[in-house]
Amino acid sequence: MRTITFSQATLEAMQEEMRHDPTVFVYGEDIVRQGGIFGQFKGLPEEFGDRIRDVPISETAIIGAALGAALTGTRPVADMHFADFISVAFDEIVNQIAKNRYMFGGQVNIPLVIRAPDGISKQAAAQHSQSVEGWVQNVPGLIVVAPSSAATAKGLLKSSIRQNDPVLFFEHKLLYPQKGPVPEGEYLTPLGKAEVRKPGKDVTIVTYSIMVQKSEEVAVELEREGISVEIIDLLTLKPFDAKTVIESVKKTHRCVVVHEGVVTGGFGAEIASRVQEEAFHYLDAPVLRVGAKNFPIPFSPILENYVAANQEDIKCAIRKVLHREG
Amino acid sequence: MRTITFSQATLEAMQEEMRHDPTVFVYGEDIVRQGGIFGQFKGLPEEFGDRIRDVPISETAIIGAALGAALTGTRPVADMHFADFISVAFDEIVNQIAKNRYMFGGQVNIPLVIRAPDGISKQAAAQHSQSVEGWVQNVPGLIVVAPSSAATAKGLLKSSIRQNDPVLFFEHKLLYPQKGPVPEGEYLTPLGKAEVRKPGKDVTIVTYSIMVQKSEEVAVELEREGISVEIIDLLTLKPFDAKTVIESVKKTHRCVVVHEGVVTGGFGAEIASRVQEEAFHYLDAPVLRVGAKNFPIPFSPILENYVAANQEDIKCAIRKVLHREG
Amino acid sequence: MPFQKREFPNRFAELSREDQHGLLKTMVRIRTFESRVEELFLNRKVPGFVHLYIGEEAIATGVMANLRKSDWITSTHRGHGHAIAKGAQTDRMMAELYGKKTGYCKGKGGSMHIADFTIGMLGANGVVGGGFNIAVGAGISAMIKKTDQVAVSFFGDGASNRGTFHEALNLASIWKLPVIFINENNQFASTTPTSYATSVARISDRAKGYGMEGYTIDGNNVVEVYNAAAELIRGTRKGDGPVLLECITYRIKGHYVGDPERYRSKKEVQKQVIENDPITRFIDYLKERKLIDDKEVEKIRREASSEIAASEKFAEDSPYPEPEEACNDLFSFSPSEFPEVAL
Amino acid sequence: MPFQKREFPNRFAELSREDQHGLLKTMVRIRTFESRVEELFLNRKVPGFVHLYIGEEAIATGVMANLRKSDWITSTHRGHGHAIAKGAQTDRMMAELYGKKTGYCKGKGGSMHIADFTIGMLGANGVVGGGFNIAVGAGISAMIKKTDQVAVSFFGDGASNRGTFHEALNLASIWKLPVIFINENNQFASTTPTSYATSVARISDRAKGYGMEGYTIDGNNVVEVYNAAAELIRGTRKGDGPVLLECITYRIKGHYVGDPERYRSKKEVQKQVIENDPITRFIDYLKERKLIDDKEVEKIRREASSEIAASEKFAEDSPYPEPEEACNDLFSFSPSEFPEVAL
Ligand SMILES: Cc1ncc(C[n+]2csc(CCOP(=O)(O)OP(=O)(O)O)c2C)c(N)n1
Ligand SMILES: Cc1ncc(C[n+]2csc(CCOP(=O)(O)OP(=O)(O)O)c2C)c(N)n1
Ligand SMILES: [Mg+2]
Ligand SMILES: [Mg+2]
Repeated sequence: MRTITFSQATLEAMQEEMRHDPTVFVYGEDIVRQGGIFGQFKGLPEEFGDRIRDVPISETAIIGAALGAALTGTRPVADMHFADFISVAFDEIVNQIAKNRYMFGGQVNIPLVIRAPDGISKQAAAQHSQSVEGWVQNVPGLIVVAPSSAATAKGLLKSSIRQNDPVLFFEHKLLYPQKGPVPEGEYLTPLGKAEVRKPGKDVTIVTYSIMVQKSEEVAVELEREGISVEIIDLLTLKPFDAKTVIESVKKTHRCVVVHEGVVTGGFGAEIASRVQEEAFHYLDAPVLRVGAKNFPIPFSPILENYVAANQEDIKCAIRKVLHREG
Repeated sequence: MRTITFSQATLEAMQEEMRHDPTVFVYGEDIVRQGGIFGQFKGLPEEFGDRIRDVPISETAIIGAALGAALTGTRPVADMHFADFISVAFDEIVNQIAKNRYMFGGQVNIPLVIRAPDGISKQAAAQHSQSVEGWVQNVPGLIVVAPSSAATAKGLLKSSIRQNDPVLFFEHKLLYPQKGPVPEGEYLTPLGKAEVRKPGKDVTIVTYSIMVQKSEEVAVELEREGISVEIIDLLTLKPFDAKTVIESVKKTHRCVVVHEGVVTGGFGAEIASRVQEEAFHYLDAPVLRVGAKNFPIPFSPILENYVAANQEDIKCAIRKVLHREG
Repeated sequence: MPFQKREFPNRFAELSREDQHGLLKTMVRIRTFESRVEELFLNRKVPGFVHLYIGEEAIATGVMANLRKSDWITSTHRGHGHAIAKGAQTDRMMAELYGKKTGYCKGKGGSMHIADFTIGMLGANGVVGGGFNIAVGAGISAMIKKTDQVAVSFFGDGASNRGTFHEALNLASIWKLPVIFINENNQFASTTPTSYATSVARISDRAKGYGMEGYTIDGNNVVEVYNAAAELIRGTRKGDGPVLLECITYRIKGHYVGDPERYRSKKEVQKQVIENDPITRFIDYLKERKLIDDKEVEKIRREASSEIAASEKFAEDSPYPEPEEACNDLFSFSPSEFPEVAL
Repeated sequence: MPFQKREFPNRFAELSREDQHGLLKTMVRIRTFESRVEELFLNRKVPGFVHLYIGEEAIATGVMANLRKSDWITSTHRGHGHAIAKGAQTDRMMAELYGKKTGYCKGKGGSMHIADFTIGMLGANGVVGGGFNIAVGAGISAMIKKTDQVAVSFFGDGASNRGTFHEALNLASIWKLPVIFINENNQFASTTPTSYATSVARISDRAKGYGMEGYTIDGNNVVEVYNAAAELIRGTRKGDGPVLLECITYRIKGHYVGDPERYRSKKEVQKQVIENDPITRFIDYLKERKLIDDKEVEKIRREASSEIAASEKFAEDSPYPEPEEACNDLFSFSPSEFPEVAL
C-alpha cells in the first residue's frame, strides 16, 4: 500500500469530499495563503477557489457561522488552528451546536466538522499544548473523533464530513508529518467503532490518538516479558464503542486507559467508570488511567516531559494491574 | 440556631467579607437595581456603593477583567447570572484564570470567585438548566465548590473569597429560597473537605449540591427497609476530598455517586474512577453513577422529569449495588 | 432624542390596501398572542420563562413584510413576534409554550427556543447575542450556493455589547454577506438601561467600526420600519453587503412575565403606553389617511382573537409527549444505532 | 495612507538629552535582544515558538517612557519588546526563553508567557486578544483602590477582530476606566493582511463605536509615539477615560521564527527595512537636530550588545529546573495540603 503523511491523508479527504459535494466548504485562520500550519490545506485554494477561505481572528464567528451555514443547507468544515482555542467559541459549541437539533425537536440536521489540532508538541507551553476532549465529554449532542494514523485520519474525516451531525475532530499535531499506509481511492472509516490494533490476552489498553503508537511500542516491549497486551484504538470518543471495550476486558480481565490529556477529570474517567460498571465481576484489578499530571503543560522540556505521560507510565500501570510491580 | 435562606446566607457572606476587606468587590448583570434574580445581592448597593456594580452583557469582559483585577491587588467576585453562560467566557476561565499562576511560575496569586447559579429549575430548558462542573473538571488550576445548604453556602462563600486562588462557586437555583439553620456570626467552612451528612454501614452515597437532600430523603426511606446509607457531601468538587470518600467506601464496600448533571462524561466519572482505583479490593459491587440522562434538558415538564435524575434512580442504584434489585 | 436619520423612499405608499392592512393584522396578531400568553403564564398554563414582545410589534412586522419565505431570520429570547411575523403558526407556537407534543419543537424547546425551519425561522435563542453569527452563517450559505437569499438577525440593545456582535459584523462586512442586523433598542437589557451599559449614544454608530452603513429609526412607527427595511434589504439582496438598522422602541412589559420592575417607574411606562403604542399609532396613521375604517380594524382584532383562541384550544387539547420521547432528536441517527448515546 | 491625525504637543523636545537617548537605548536593547534570540532559536538553544518584535520597537519604547513602574501593561504573543521597555531584565527573560530555572517563570512559561509582576508587566499571552480585559480589570483595581495608576493594553491588528476587543472597550468606556488601548498595526495577522480581515480603513475608527477618542499615528516614529502617548496617558490618568491609539508599523520578520513567509514578497519587506526602520529613523532624527553623535550611538549599541551577551551567558549558565518542580506554582497552597491536586 502507498504511504503518505497524516497531513496529506486529511488533504485527500477534503479534496474528495469537496469534489463530491459542492456544499462542502472550509474556512479557518491562515489556511489559504500558506496552506495551514501543518500543510493540511495545500492546493485546496487552487482547486476550490472561494470554497476555502481565510477568516479574521474571530473564533465565535467561525464556529457560530458554521452552525448557521449548517442549518441552512451547506456543510462547513471549520479549522480551529489550535484545539486550545475552542474555548473561545465554547458557547457556540456547547450551547448552540450541541443543543440546536434537540431543543428544536429534531427539525434540522447540523452537518458540520470542527477540525482542531491538539496535543503536546515542541514546547508550545500551557496555551498551545492541550488535549481538550475533556472539556466536551459531558456535552450531549456532539460527536468527538480522534484519528491515530494517516489511514484513520482520511477515513474518519470523510465520514465526519458526511455525517449529518456536529463532529469535533481532534488531530494530534505530532501526527501530521507521520507517514503511514493509506489505501488508494475512496473509503470511509465508520464513526462510533473502535478498532482492535493488536489482539492480546493479559490486559486491555484503551487508548486513542497519538497514544496508540506509544501503547504499541510498550506492547512490543512487554511481549518480550511474556505479557500479552490487547490495544483498542477508540477512534470515536463520543459516543465511544463501549461494546468492543467491554468484550475485550471480559477476556483479559484487566484494563488500562491511556490518553495524553490530564488524568484528573479526563475522558479516561468515563471509560474507566463504564468498564467497572459493566465488567466489574470480570476485573482482576482496578482500571488504571495513564495521562498527564494535573498541571497545565509547562514550557521547559524537562518540565514538559515530567508532566506528560510516557511509555514508562504505561508500562508501570500495566505491571500494576498484573500485580507485577517493581 | 436561627434559620435563614440560602440566598440570605450568601448575602451575609458577601456583607461580612466586603466589610472585612475593602478590596473585595462584586459585579454582574442585573445585580444592583433588583438585587439579583434570586435576591442574593439585596442591600449591598446601599452599604457598599460602587463596590457592587452592574455590567453590560459582556461575559468575557466580566471574567477577563476579574482576572485583571485579581492580578493587581483586588478580590473580585463575579456573578454569572446562569452557570450555563460560563461557556461564553470559557477561554478566560480555562486558558487564562486557571493557567496564569502556573505559567508565570507562581509570581502572583489569583484571588477571585465566579458565582454561577446552576441546575434544573422551572422548565428553563436546554440553555438555562445545566450543571456544568463537567466542563471544568479536566482543567488544572481551578477550585470548584458547590454548597448544599444555607450554612455551607455561607461558610464556603466566605472561604472562597478569602482563598488566594480562583474559585468557581456553583449555587443551585432551587436552593436559594430554601431555609436552613445557619450559625450566628462569622465562620468559615474549609475548602477541600467533604462532610459526612449521615453515617451508615451498607452503602456510601457521594454527592453534592441539591442532590444531597434528595439522597437524604432516599436514605430515610431505605432505612425503613433496613438499608443503612452513608451520605458524603463533597462541598468542594475540585480538588475533592478523596480521603473521606475512600475511607467510607472501605467501610461500606459499596458506592453510588449522585449528581444532577448528565452522567456521561460527568464529574461522577472522576469519583467513580478514583474509588475503584483506590478501594478496588474493598468493593462488593461496581461504583454506580446516578445523574441526568445523556440529553440537553428539555422544556416540557414531562420530558424534563424524565431526563433528570430523581429519588427513584438513586434507590434503584443502591438496590443494585446491594444486589437487591426488583 | 435626535435620530441620525436618512429619508427612505415611501414604499409603504405603494402597497395595496390589503397589504397595508396586512401589517396591522400581523401586529394585532402578535399583540393578541402575547397578551393571552401573559395570562396563560400567570394562570400556570405555560411554564418556563416568557419574554413578551408587546410594544415592539412594529419592528418584526415592518421588517418581515420585506422578506421572502426562503429568507432567514435569527431571533432572541423575546422571539414570539419574530416567529409570527415570519409566518409561523400560532397554534403550534402555543402548543410549544404549553410543552405539548404538537408544538414546533415537540415540547423540547418552549418559549425561548421556538424555530420553524420550513419558513427560515432559525430559532429563538436563550443566549443573548447567540444569533448574530448564525445569521452570518446563513449569509455564507447564500454565498456558497449563489442564491439571493438574505438573513436578518434581530438583537437587543443589551446584545450589542456582546463580543459576538463585533465578530459577526466584521466578518459579514469583509465578505459583503447578505445579512441585515436589526437592533431592537427597547431601552433596557433586563433591569439595566441601555444608556448605562452602552458606550455610544446610538447603537447604529457602531456600524462605522465595520465599514458598514448604520441608521436609526423610530421602531414604533411601522411605516418607517417598513420603508427602511425595504430599501436596506433590497440593497443587501443585490449585493451591497450587510447593514445595521437600529429601531428605537420601548419594552412596555417587564423583562419576563413576573418581573417586579423595580428599575423604572410606572409613570414612565404609562406614558409610553399612552403616547407610543405602535398599534395605536399605526391605526391613527391609517385613519388619518383614510386607509382603514373602524369596521376593518374591528374585523382584524376579531379575527386575531379567534385565531389565538383556537390556538389556545389546540394547545390545550394536544397531548403531552411521552416521557421516552425525551430520547429522540439529539442526533440524525436513532439512538439504537449507538446505544450509549441514550444512556 | 492618510492618517487621521491630531497634533500632539512636542513633549519629546522637553526631555533631557539623557532621556532622549534613553529611548534609543531601549529600542536598541530590544533589537539586540530579538536579533540574538532569533539566532539562538535557529541554533536550537531556545525551544518553543518565538515571535519577534523587530521593526516595531518604537511603539513599546515611546509608550512605556510615559508609564510609571506602578502602572500596568498587558502584552501579546509578541511580547519581548513590551517587557524590556517596561523594565524587565533581559537576563531573566533570556533564561526563561531557554527554559531555565532562573527565568521569570522558572521555565514554565517560555517566550509566549513572560511576566514580571514587580514592574506591572501582567504577562504576554498566547491567546490573541486575551489581554484586553485583563487591562480593563487592572483599571478596575485602580478605580476600587482610588489610585492614579493606568493600564495599557497592547494588541495587534488581528486581535482587533476578536470579540474581547469589543467587550473591553465598551466596559472601559462606560466606567471611564484608566485604560489605554495601543494597537500595533503591523499590517499582518500571521499570514493574513490587515486589509483583508479588518472591515475598517483605520482601526482607530472603531473607537467611535465606544464613545472613545481614537487616533492613528506613525508607529515607526518614536517621537510621534512618545508625544501621543504622553498626551493620552496624562489625560487618562487624570480621569478622562480610556482611549484608543493605533500605531502603524510593519512586521519585518516572519510571524514566528521559521515562517516561510509565502504571503508577501521579499521586495516589500526589503523596502520597509530600508525606508522605515524605526531605529535608523530615530537616529537620523536625532542627528539632524544634533541631539546625538556617532560616538554616542556606538556606545549605546556596544552596551546593548554586552548586556545581551551577558544575558545569554546567564541563561546558558543557569540550571534547568528539576523535573519535580513542575508540581509547584499551580495554587497558592502547597500540593501537600491537598495531595490530590498533584495527582
Ligand atoms: C450570554 C447571556 N448573558 C446573559 C443572559 C441573561 N439575559 C437574558 S435576557 C437579558 C437582557 C437582554 O437584553 P436585550 O439584548 O436588550 O434584549 P431585550 O430583553 O431587551 O429584548 C439578559 C441579561 C443571557 N441569556 N445570555
Ligand atoms: C484566539 C487565538 N486565535 C488564533 C491564534 C493563533 N495566532 C497566533 S498569533 C496570530 C496572529 C496575530 O495577529 P496580530 O494580532 O495582528 O498580532 P501580530 O502577530 O501581528 O503581532 C494568530 C492568528 C491565537 N493565538 N489565539
Ligand atoms: Mg433591550
Ligand atoms: Mg499584526
